Amino acid sequence: MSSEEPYNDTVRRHFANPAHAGDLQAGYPHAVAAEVSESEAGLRILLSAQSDGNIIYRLRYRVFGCPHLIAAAEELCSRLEGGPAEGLQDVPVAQLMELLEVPVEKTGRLLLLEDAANALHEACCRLLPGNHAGQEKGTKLARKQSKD
Amino acid sequence: MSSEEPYNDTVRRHFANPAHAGDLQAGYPHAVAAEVSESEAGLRILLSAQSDGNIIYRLRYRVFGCPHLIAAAEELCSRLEGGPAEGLQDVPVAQLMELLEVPVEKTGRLLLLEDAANALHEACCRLLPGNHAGQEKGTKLARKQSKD
Amino acid sequence: MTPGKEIIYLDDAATTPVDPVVAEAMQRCLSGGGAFANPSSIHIAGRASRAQVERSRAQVAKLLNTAPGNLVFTSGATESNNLAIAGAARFRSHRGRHLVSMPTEHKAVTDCFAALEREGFEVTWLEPDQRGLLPIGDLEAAIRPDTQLVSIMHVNNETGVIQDIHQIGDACRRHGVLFHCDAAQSAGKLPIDLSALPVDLMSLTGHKFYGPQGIGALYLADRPECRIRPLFHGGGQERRLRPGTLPVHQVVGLGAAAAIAVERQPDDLAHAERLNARLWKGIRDVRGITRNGDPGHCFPGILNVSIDGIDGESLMLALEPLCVATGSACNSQSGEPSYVLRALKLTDRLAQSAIRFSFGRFTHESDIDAAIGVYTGAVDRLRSIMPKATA
Amino acid sequence: MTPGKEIIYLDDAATTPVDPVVAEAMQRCLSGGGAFANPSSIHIAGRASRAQVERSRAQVAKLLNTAPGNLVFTSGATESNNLAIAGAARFRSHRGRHLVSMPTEHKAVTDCFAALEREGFEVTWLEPDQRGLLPIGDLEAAIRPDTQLVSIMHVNNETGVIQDIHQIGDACRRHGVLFHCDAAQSAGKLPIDLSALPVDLMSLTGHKFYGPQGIGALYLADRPECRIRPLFHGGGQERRLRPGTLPVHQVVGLGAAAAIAVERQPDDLAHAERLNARLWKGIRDVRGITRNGDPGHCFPGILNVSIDGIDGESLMLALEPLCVATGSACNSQSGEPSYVLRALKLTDRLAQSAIRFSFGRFTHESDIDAAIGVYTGAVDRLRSIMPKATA
Ligand SMILES: Cc1ncc(COP(=O)(O)O)c(C=O)c1O
Ligand SMILES: Cc1ncc(COP(=O)(O)O)c(C=O)c1O
Repeated sequence: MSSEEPYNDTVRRHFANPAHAGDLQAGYPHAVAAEVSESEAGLRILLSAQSDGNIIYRLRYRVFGCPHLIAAAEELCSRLEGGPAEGLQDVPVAQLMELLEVPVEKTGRLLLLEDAANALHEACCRLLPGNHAGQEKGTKLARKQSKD
Repeated sequence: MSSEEPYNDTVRRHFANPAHAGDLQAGYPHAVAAEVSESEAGLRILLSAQSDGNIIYRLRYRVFGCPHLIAAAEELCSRLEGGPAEGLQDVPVAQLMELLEVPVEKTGRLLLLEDAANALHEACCRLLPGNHAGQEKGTKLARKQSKD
Repeated sequence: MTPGKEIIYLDDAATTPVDPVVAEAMQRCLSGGGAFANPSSIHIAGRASRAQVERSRAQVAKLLNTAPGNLVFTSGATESNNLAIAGAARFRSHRGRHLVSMPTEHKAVTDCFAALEREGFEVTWLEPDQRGLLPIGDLEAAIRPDTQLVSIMHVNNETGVIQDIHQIGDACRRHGVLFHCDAAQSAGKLPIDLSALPVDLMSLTGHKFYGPQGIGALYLADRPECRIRPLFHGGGQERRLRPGTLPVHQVVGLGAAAAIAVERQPDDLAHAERLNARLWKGIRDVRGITRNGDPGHCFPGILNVSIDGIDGESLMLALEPLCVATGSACNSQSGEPSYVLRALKLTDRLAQSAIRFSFGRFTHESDIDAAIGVYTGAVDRLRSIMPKATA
Repeated sequence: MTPGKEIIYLDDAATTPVDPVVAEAMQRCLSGGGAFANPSSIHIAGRASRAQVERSRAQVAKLLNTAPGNLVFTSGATESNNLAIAGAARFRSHRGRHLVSMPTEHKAVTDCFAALEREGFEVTWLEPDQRGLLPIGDLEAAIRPDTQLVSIMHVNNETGVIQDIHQIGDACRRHGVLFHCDAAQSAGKLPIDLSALPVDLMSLTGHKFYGPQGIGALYLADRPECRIRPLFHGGGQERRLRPGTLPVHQVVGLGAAAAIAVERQPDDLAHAERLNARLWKGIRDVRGITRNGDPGHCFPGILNVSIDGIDGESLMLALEPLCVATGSACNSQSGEPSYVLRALKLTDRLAQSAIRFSFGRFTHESDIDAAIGVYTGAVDRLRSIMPKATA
């Protein structure tokens, strides 16, 4: 791959086949969602999950943003789906940057993804037995706005 | 001919075939000669003729100079040979400039040729019956130095 | 290039393919026995090269209906623009240091003016109206007693907007101000008659009309006012305005491209009109699409569109193997929303989604049809990835 | 070209024929499916062009044993020289305005310095010794606290004299002064190892080593001192030092020429030495001939000779169809005796008769033999036309 290529093969593969793009909103039982946005570049990330608060059974994203951000969301979702909800608290930003060869000036975009994951984690926690919220309605949406 | 060509066909023809190059000095009866030179570009023109003072039977040149000057000398000699000696007084400088497409900055060179012809004419005149000089010796050499 | 993907090239405004006839003329120079000698050499081979150079100059002159002696060869429009603008400004600086241009010019113009500002010149930047056109009254109002030069492009490289350079030139002449026109996008593609146009300096470049990259020309009207300072020095080539060994194959390529353009310009233009209509018909129903630049005042070889709520960078990747531009090719690595589009009052959000389709002599209708398919498909695909409310 | 006359080309120092391998690489870019896209475009085709450009940069870097990032593409050595000299002088003008060079440099250097003198810089012109070499003591003596730049060429274009650029560079480094070297006549022909040479800026041009005309490069050492001001502005190409669409076929041609030179340079040099010896053997007995430039310090691809008492202009015509130069090809239209030869203490009369034979990779021994015949014949013929005492 020449250094002139703006996207490496992993980014291209995820972008061409965004298997986890979608959402699990209205109609899905045990679904939670979190959305973050950034106004300058107009970025938006919506993460949604089916979870019992401990395990993320299914994890989906929707992204308005560049190919690196889409690929990062895809990579994250495919890694965390089926695993413990705590994974959402530990987004491996540096590792994703390296894997996807994200230009440093886009670091903020991956931090936004981290924010979304953290927000989704909070929403998941509310699904735990001790937390009664979110049991009645299909989806809980956490919203966050960033400026970075 | 493209305007990029520095020499036109006549110049090239005369330069390639300088039929009148040579001299008629020592050994030729009724020979006279005139030489002019210019020190800056190192130009030299030597004209020599066999003449009775009225008719120029043979006319020769030697030139140290550029192709335009050589061609002008050739053209002049071929025109005047066989004609009256007065022709040497009437060098058609403007006509030669035009015929040979001589660049204006070389005008001085053709004027030098004119000087040589005039000097040769004077030498020819001395061959006339009234003028006893030049009958004994084969050649009379008129020298002139110019700076133009 | 990604193997297995056949590209669809709709980026003629960035650079056109080289006409095969041009390539062949160049190849003749480059191959054994061709005119390869230095055209400054006085020997036979040099004179043969010189004759080729002057033949090419006459071909370019014919394209613009001017005399060959009014043209100076350069390395392209970037250099021509700088030579004209900085050259005229510096030559005339003792008379005044005020200059006029527009922010929607190519970077080779705006950056040159910016450098002149650092040298102590003052530049008035005139905004276009919403159609992209220069309001002529604004120009007249901007010209002052110390104004020396106005520089306005002919066809905008991002939107295709065509300025009325005749009217602009008239205004400049009325006020005794030099007028430079960057015709990089129009030369060889729109009719230009310099014997009738009140233009003092005009830039063009070979690679925008099927000639080679790296060769262009600057026209200088045969008026005493049109004297300029060179950008660099050495050798006496090109009236001392542009020294350096003349690249014979490049000049020959430019001349050949001009000669072909003389013949084909009307047909090429009609072809571009047909392609433009076909493309717009194929994409105009995409939800949220808008056309940038007033179609009534645009060169038809360029179609610039935006879609509300689509990320431009992702769109570019989704469009592969379709080769188009986001904003100007010359800005395309900066990633910033196009200044030209913002000057047309587009929001940043719309501007960043802009795609410039551009096409010409060698574009087939099948390329347009393929592009329509790829573009509409890519928009759909991106919308399926985006949060619903955005799109 | 005069029909029917087969030219004998011995003017490689003016421009070399293009290597067929170079021409082919260029043709691939220019023909359908080649890398023709704008290397600044971010689409697939643009990236393919960019990859070619960077491959070429690496090829040129390898030729000079430096890093690709230290090279900027230009339109040739005239531009490289001006970019280096004016660029460095202007960038550093707040530190000092004194510059050093030689009158025997190429016009692209001397004219650039002359323009800087008009801008208020002061230039010390160092004379060569009788061999054409810069006395290093004179250089050291000329450097002052306010000296910013020294520019000395590697191989002289008229005589082939090779300066000791290692020694000159060492002196410059010792005094903390930038050193620019015009290597137009040596790059690709003599070994140059920039990893070992104390050179800050070096100019080269494709058409002197079997590459295309109209493309060159400037090397800038990776040192904080080597910052320069561009000659013109627009677009971000070439680290903003040289804007404008990169001409892909030209860059590819330059790269190919460099790659070939890496392989062939030693053989080419040995070949030139053989041709030089053969030519000199064939003409050295001509009455009044002298060799200009110390053979012990000359690039063998150039042989410059004078004959006392022969008119240079007539000699050039008499030599047709032999293509050689009188003085520098770049001076050849001025008709003035070469400054370079006068600096070697030749009289005007000797200088004006000078003929530069130059040759290289594509010169055959039969070309040399033919040239010997034409040259000796022409001298004889002119002598038969001249007044006897002159010759
Ligand atoms: C309007 C305009 N001006 C100038 C240029 C610069 O031309 P070049 O790349 O030939 O220097 C371009 C294209 O790049 C252009 O579109
Ligand atoms: C020593 C030297 N420097 C600079 C140049 C100028 O090179 P270019 O013609 O590529 O601008 C030449 C040849 O023309 C040269 O011989």
